Amino acid sequence: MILSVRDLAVTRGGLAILEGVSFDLAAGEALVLRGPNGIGKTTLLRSVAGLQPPEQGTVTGAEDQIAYAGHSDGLKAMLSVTENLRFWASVFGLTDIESALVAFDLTELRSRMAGALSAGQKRRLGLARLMVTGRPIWVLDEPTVSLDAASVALFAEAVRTHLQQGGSALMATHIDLGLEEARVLDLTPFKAAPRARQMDEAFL
Amino acid sequence: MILSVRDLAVTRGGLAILEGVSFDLAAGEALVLRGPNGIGKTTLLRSVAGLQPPEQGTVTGAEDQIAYAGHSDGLKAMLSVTENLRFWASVFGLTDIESALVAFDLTELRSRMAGALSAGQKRRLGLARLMVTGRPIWVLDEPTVSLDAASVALFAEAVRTHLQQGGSALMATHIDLGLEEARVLDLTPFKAAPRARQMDEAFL
Amino acid sequence: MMPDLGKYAFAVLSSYGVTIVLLSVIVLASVRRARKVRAALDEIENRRGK
Amino acid sequence: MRALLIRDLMLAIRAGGGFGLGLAFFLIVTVLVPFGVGPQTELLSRIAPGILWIGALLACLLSLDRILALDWEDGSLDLLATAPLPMEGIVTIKALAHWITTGLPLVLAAPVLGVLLSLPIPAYQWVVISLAVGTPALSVIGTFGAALTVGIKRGGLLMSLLVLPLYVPTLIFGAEVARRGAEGLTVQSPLLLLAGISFGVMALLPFASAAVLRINLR
Amino acid sequence: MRALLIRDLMLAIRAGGGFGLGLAFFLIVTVLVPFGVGPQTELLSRIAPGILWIGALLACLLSLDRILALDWEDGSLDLLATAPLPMEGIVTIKALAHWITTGLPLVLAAPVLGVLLSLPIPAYQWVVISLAVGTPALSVIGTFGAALTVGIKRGGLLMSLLVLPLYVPTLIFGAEVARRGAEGLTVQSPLLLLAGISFGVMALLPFASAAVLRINLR
Amino acid sequence: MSLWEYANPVKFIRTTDKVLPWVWTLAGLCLVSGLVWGFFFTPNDFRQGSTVKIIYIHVPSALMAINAWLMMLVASLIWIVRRHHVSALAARAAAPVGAAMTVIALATGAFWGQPMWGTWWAWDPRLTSFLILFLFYLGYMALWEAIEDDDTAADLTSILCLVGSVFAILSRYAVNFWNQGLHQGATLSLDKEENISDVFWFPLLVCIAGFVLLFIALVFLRTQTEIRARRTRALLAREGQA
Ligand code: HEM
Ligand SMILES: Nc1ncnc2c1ncn2[C@@H]1O[C@H](COP(=O)(O)OP(=O)(O)OP(=O)(O)O)[C@@H](O)[C@H]1O
Ligand SMILES: Nc1ncnc2c1ncn2[C@@H]1O[C@H](COP(=O)(O)OP(=O)(O)OP(=O)(O)O)[C@@H](O)[C@H]1O
Ligand SMILES: [Mg+2]
Ligand SMILES: [Mg+2]
Repeated sequence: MILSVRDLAVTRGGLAILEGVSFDLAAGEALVLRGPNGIGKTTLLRSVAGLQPPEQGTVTGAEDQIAYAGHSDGLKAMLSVTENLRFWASVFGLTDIESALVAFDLTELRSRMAGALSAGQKRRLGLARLMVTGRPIWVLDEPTVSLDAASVALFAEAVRTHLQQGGSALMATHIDLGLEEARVLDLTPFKAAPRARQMDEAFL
Repeated sequence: MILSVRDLAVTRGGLAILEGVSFDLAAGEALVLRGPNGIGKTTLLRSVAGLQPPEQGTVTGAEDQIAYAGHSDGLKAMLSVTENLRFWASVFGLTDIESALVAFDLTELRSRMAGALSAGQKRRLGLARLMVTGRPIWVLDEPTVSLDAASVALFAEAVRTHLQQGGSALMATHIDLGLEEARVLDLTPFKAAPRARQMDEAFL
Repeated sequence: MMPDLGKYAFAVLSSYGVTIVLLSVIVLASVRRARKVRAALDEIENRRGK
Repeated sequence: MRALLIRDLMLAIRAGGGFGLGLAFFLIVTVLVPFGVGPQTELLSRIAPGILWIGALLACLLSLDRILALDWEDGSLDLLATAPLPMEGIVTIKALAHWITTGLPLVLAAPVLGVLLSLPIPAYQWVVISLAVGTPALSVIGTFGAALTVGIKRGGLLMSLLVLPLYVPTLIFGAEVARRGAEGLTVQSPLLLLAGISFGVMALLPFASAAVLRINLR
Repeated sequence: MRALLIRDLMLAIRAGGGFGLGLAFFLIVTVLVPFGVGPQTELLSRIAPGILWIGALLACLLSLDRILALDWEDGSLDLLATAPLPMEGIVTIKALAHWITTGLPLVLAAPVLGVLLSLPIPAYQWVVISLAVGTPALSVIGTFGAALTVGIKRGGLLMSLLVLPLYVPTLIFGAEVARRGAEGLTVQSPLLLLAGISFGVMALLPFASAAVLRINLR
Repeated sequence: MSLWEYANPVKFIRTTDKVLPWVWTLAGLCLVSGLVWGFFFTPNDFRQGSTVKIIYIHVPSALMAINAWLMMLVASLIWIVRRHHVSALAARAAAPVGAAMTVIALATGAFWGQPMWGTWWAWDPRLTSFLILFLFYLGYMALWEAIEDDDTAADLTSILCLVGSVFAILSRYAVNFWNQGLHQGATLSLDKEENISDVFWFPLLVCIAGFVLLFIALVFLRTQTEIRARRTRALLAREGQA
């Protein structure tokens, strides 16, 4: 199980953002994307997750392998913590949510409505969702935003377990994730030269 | 100009969260609130900003002195960066937005719609808003979420300037703000013993 | 010159009036936008040419 | 205050919603009615004044949740509450912005849509006058409803239910003016009552709305 | 798929919106009509079948933006798109959930509200039958509109504008069935046509909706 | 040489630039002569009086309103199947023209209806389906405006155009079923025997030609404009602005 990205170029709002990005992600490996605000981490991750077609280049091995977690958590304020988790579990055909609750220390909050959680608790719930997807590749956009030190450690622990089970993780962040073993890829060199998108080239 | 909080107790969703919180904030001073997720930082800040009446205790010196920035930025996706800022400036009776744009490195993005900014760029705009309020006390809830290192430095710089001009700042955060000189207050010891709210006591 | 429109003058004249106005509006709007866009494009192409 | 008004108008035009929404909805209702009740001119012209009023009222009702809910969701309302504006001013401006973006276009569009419903000729002027006098009341009452339900998760529904009974008097007198106008009867007394409601509501309700909003924000 | 349906139903009931909203709006329209057009029984019973249909249609129209917009805003739609569900399935389930929470209650409520409008006795059964056959088409067409406008800032307005003309055939045949029923005429041919529209739309439109949603998500 | 070459934007602009002056001139000539002929030099109808003169604008605009939508449908299909940018842009360019034609047909119809039927508006099948067509135009244009990304907008509007066309036909049928007509039948159809006399017929033909030519000219011009706007954006993007 290898995710391999070759010569990827992505656009946003009609502008080229990144180009020539290539990397591989083997089983058991974690890769952290870094780069200043607005360099295009979110856009790249969305392309890898298949939410946005890349302008150029290829992403192989991603099809139906990816669990994506973006800036927003996809939680329903009026469903309880367990109901939120259980829904996502059954979408992915799984049933066990206990281990995810335990891993992110949500057992005490289990019957609380998601709307009544604090910022960090919401985030923990959003991350717990990853564990009930059963997908091998986690694609995470700033996963530890709003988390305190203890929760960051929980997160790091969860990622490590996932890696040991043969999963892999691709993450964008600005802050420490507590994962020293992760490879780091700085996106700054891949900033696209100003140019039009391919689809506009007919007009040049 | 001193903000002084005495024996404050706050509630959320009918439960006591924090109690016995007291601190002073002098001109030129910065105070950082810390504590694990869900301890009640957001709730405390909202009480100080006057958005939520405290259950007990007093907040003095806050009336019309506070610029508040919470978890969400109060930006309108369909207004441009300058339009968003200019609106808040004129609400507070000011007109100059240039220095705020410069301080948070938004000059290049000035005519972009706020909805088309990246997460960190949105956050910068949310923080730039503080500078156009002209208010002396900044009350900030996790201000550096999603910011890269350079932007955190910009933020620290802006806070420092604000302090030098006699302002003060009260901030909640889990991560480094780049402000070594700030006093830190850990909220963990103030966690309220499980009890009902005062107003519920009549029923006990 | 003017034909005798009888009691229907209002209907006929306003029909022609509305039509002429609307056609002129759409034509003028199209032409004006064409000019503006063309000018903008020319400016960029010339700047690039230099 | 002016800044707030300008921003709200700008948002209404740019982000859609406000400006077009009410008008579009008004159009939708009037166009659908003939499909529903059938194309007979005589029937249509009998119900036309009432339908126009109901259409205008529904259009107002629907655009209410934009008055405050959007500002609540993105946190602007918290910030506005800590800004140096009196809450009464904020709700008045919000109601004014709502009227300009919803009520006024409705008044102007009513005669055109009247054609589709074969509104009787003498009724045109009275429909317009009654709407012009009545829609400000709808906006102000609506702002009160929006303030009551801001921040509540099932806000939209609850608001419609709360506002509906408050709208009834305005609707009754407004439609009465239009209907009497259509039949060539004297309209003086319902028109006076309608104006009375409008002014009374404009003078008093903003205080209630501001109080309610303050409670809701904490 | 079942999980999605159950979640949507649960949300509709709990977060209000879906479930109550349509019904409340239906109620509002029917209650307002007598205030607007006046209380004469004979007039009301003539327009009753049409008004019931229009009320049902508006109630559907209004609840449409909950079908997809909420899931878009909080990021659930992105996550669903990466989940192992076919997009056609997602939109079908969404339409089904919308029908269960909006269309079905409307069908059940129509006879009760018919009383308020003095609906003629023979019309009751036909109003219910025509709504039962027609509302699924409204939900499916509405899902197409919602998919078309998801993520657009001025979505709500645009969606109403886009969906309205698509609703016209359903409304015409549906109201025709109800009206003929009220007059005791034969209803066979409009009813067959209505059923034809419903089935055609259910069979074909989900593909268009899924295609459109995929385009919008990228 | 295939027809598809004209789907290249540059080629399209070059070709239409050559043709456009001619089309404009012809359109102007036909329109002016047709309308002047119709307005000044035709007799009044014995039944309808001078209102027959309205036919010279009402019928051509009604024809073009429908044909514009057909053209958009074809262009949308071409975009979906072959992904030629020019055809998507041509569809976009045609919509406002079609909408204007619809408004003209509606307005002249209303002015005509007042003396003839004693009412500005009646829920006659043909009138009603025209109103629905107008709503389709509005929705289509609004959708184009609302979406920022050009190709996404092209994709979505094409699908809307396809679905809309099906529903437009359905509506037409539904409306016919729903209400009996008040409006004229098809007097122009060739297979029927002549039921409109030559005095009215010839100026009408000239006017129809004028409207068709005007439509072509406008669509060419507006498509060029869209292409240029798109090119401007592409160039700006290449320089890293916008
Ligand atoms: C708002 C009102 C009206 C609308 C929307 C309208 C619309 C149309 C349409 C769509 C056509 C058909 C073009 C075609 O299919 O070939 C047409 C043709 C025509 N209309 Fe109207 N019409 C209106 C009112 C009137 C009135 C009041 C009259 C005269 C009494 C009239 C006389 C005609 C005639 C003579 C034709 C040509 C019929 C043919 O040869 O096909 N229209 N109109
Ligand atoms: N609609 C748009 N039009 C133009 N530019 C856009 C649009 N949307 C986003 N951008 C730009 O695209 C760039 C990439 O955004 P993206 O969200 O991928 O950045 P990011 O690396 O995730 O940043 P952050 O760390 O702040 O989250 C940003 O510079 C942003 O301003
Ligand atoms: N409606 C509610 N009912 C019950 N408890 C609630 C409700 N809303 C919030 N809480 C709880 O109140 C506590 C305080 O929340 P608050 O948002 O102030 O925390 P915080 O310190 O800001 O956390 P974070 O660092 O995660 O942002 C949390 O434990 C939260 O779960
Ligand atoms: Mg990002
Ligand atoms: Mg918090």
